Amino acid sequence: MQTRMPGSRSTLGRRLLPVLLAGLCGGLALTILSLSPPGPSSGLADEVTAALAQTGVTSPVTAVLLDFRGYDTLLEMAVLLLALGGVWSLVAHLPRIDGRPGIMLDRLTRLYLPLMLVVAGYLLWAGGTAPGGAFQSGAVLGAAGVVLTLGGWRLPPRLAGWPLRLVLTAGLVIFIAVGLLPIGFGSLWLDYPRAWAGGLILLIETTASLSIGATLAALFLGGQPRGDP
Amino acid sequence: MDLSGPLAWAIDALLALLLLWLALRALGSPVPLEGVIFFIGFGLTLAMVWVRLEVPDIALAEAAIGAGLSGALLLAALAGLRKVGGQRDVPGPADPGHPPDALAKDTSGDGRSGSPPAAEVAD
Amino acid sequence: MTPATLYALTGVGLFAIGLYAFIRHAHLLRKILAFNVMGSGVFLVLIGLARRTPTGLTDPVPQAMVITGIVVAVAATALALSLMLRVVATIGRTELPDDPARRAE
Amino acid sequence: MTSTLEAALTARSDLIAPVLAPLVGALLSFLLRRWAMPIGLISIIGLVLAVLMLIPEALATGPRWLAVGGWEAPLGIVLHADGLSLAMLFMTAAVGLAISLYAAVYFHDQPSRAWSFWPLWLLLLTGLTALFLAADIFNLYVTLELLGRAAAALTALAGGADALVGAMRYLLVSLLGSLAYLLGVALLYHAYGTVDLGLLADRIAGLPATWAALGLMSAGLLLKTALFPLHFWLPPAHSNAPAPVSAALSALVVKGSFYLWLRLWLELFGGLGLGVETFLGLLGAGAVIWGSLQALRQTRLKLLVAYSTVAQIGYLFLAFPLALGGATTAWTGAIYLAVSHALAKAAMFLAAGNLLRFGGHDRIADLDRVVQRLPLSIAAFALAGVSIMGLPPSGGFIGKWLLLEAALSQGRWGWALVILLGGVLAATYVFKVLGYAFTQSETPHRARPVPAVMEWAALSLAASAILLGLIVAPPLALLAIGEPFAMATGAVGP
Repeated sequence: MQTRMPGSRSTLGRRLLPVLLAGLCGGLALTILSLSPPGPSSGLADEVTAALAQTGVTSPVTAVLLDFRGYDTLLEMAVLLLALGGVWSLVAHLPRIDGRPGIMLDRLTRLYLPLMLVVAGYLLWAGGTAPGGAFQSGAVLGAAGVVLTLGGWRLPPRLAGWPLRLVLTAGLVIFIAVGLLPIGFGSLWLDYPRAWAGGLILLIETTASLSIGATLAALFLGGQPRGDP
Repeated sequence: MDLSGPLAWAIDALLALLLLWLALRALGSPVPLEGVIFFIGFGLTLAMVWVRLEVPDIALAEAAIGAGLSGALLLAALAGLRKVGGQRDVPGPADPGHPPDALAKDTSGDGRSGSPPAAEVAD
Repeated sequence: MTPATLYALTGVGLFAIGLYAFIRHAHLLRKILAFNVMGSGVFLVLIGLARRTPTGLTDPVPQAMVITGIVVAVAATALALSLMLRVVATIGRTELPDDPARRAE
Repeated sequence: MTSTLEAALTARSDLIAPVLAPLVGALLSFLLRRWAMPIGLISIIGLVLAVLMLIPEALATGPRWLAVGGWEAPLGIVLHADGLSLAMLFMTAAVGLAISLYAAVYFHDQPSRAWSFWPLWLLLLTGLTALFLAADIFNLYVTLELLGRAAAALTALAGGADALVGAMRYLLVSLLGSLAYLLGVALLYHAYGTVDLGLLADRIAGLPATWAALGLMSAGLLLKTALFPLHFWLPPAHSNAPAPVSAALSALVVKGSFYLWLRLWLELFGGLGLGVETFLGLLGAGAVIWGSLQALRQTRLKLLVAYSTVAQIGYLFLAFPLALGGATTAWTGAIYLAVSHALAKAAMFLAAGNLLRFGGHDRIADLDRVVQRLPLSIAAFALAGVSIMGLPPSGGFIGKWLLLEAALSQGRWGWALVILLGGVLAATYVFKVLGYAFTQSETPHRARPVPAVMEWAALSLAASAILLGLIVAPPLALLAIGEPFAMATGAVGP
């Protein structure tokens, strides 16, 4: 991998490409500048603030992620799971890369892991009112999983089968179940009952952050952990 | 944070230039490892830009994922490349290490290929 | 112009740099890096323009889009990287056989 | 929520059912992988029922909306089902059912591949149904991501060098297309303060952001639709994937990005008077001619069928210049053609998969009297060929007839000539295959038995393509729900 790429012959297309891209860049830059002064309709910040009281959370970003545009988030979580399904179908045929941790890494693992779990928990809890939330917390959990993996830790085989897959899918399953709940009460898909909205969103966020963290760590691990099917 | 003073302008201009420079280095480096390392730096700089733009939610996600996890993934993939034999990234006319059929096979589909996909035959 | 607009312009620059590298380089890992840089450029445009609100607060809708976007981008990176490893393990090189960028080299 | 009556009418969430049926199926088949196949079949039947239940009501009361979570646009996401969406959903459900039955047998003896196949395939269907129902350009981006990645991962499932290389290029192209589209979404959002299609349609104007978004989104989507000359990635990916995946890619996945482009055109860009219709039509004509000629040159059956897809995509873009004169027949023709092509092309790929399984290869010249050995598959190929050529009676004929009518009524002979020429070329490549199917070959086949389900799945799809040429009024009535094609033509006038 350390070899250098051979020098390239220049062709017409090769010479045209920078010109074309410079044109694209210039055009887009002018577009941005034309948008720069706030127009009559500059975003939805006011609408979000106005409707925030009805959502059960006070952080506008969390409200958008899980209430106003919760359906997007649900599908994005499906995209995340899909990537893992794709990776698992691909790497079954690859040589496994097993890590042998050094002492340094082992110590770091012991030091940082509890810290990361605390941070993940805090981010989740804070998400309702301040910056933080399911995705950030899940990201930290995923990073903790990566650190664990680098430290040589592997999921015990008896947990690597359906229990792992249960954790991976739990976020989506709970999200869909909570989304279907209002239909039973004559309301709409994903229209959480106002009285419970805060609690339901926290429930979705907790399972989502677990699932997101597990999925991200599993993506890093690559090959499917061996276990009973 | 004041986003309009001359000092703030200087910081922002510097960060923007740094971002562009790191991107150029990450993508321009012919050595993949170097590219990946510059890319991790790019992710960290981007997290700082998000802080400057006062979007802490994104800064958190970027630092954990954009720089941390992506970097780990890329480094692991580099290790994987060494393992599966991607060292031959300079195409040579004679390449004895691997079966030639995979390369001779016509994937562009202009009609010279006579062989069916391997897996379909296998099943 | 505000610093936020400056970052939006930087985003456009990153998109173009990434696109150039994506087309120009045949090495699959460099293509994947280029995709990530392009994605960051798009995110910068989304957020850079989101500060033009009357109150000065950043519009939360693009923020939500970018947060999910970052997670989805890392998933794409992981999928592309493992597909790349399979391709390299099978054909023995890090470029696609009929990549125009490779043909010209 | 103004009146209780309105609340009773809008508080119905069955519009989400076509998305949830495959999504829940995907989760369960991922979780309980031993039962992945039965779960997959149950959820595809659920999808078919969910779509069928939407249609009668829509025919009676018109298009449907659903404000997800009770949040109206611009804050929330709105789902929308008009005739165009329902036709596409129906196509997805019908073709998806046949492909699922085929795949159940195809992957039966390879459990590890079946475990991978079912969740990915059900997520692909989720992406498609969510795409056809969405009326929000950011939500459409998410569905596009779901669709593109599922398609690339499924292509790689075949595992050979060609398939992996095809899948890699497919994934890269798909990611690139999505990013270009997303940058367009970013510009439109910041220019007009909403990502809702309906609100954007009201607010859109000739701002620079509109032009930039149009350029980015059309580049991304036409790349994903594989419109000539951006089709380079399609033949290797479509021809090297496993047979059921090839069928899904050619029949359904390219239609997803085409539908999205058409929707954006009808709602946003078509009314701006850009004058790019002729350009799109010329690209379409190029695709028809070039794709057909390339198909003729192929020696492998699946590559021939894949190039035929390149040509058939071209037809869909001929509608853009033809609709310019205000004729909605051109759009109706294009959609009729798209649905017929989905049925016929899926049939062709499944039949080709049968031949490949039977003989161990798909070299056209070495097809050894397969007409006697696999009569049902050859019949499926021939019937599908009738629709692809555009001979009566077939859905392909009706679609081309509507396009021709639009061309001739405006005296635009050039486009009519392209439509006819494409039909002649299609006839040539279909008969080339059939000719070899009847003759003896020097190299005998391996002659591996092909399960009956796999033959009948192909044949029933082909028969449906023919049926679309016999039963014409109901599909046309379905397409007319909510007048999906009225906006662009209405806005073109002075």
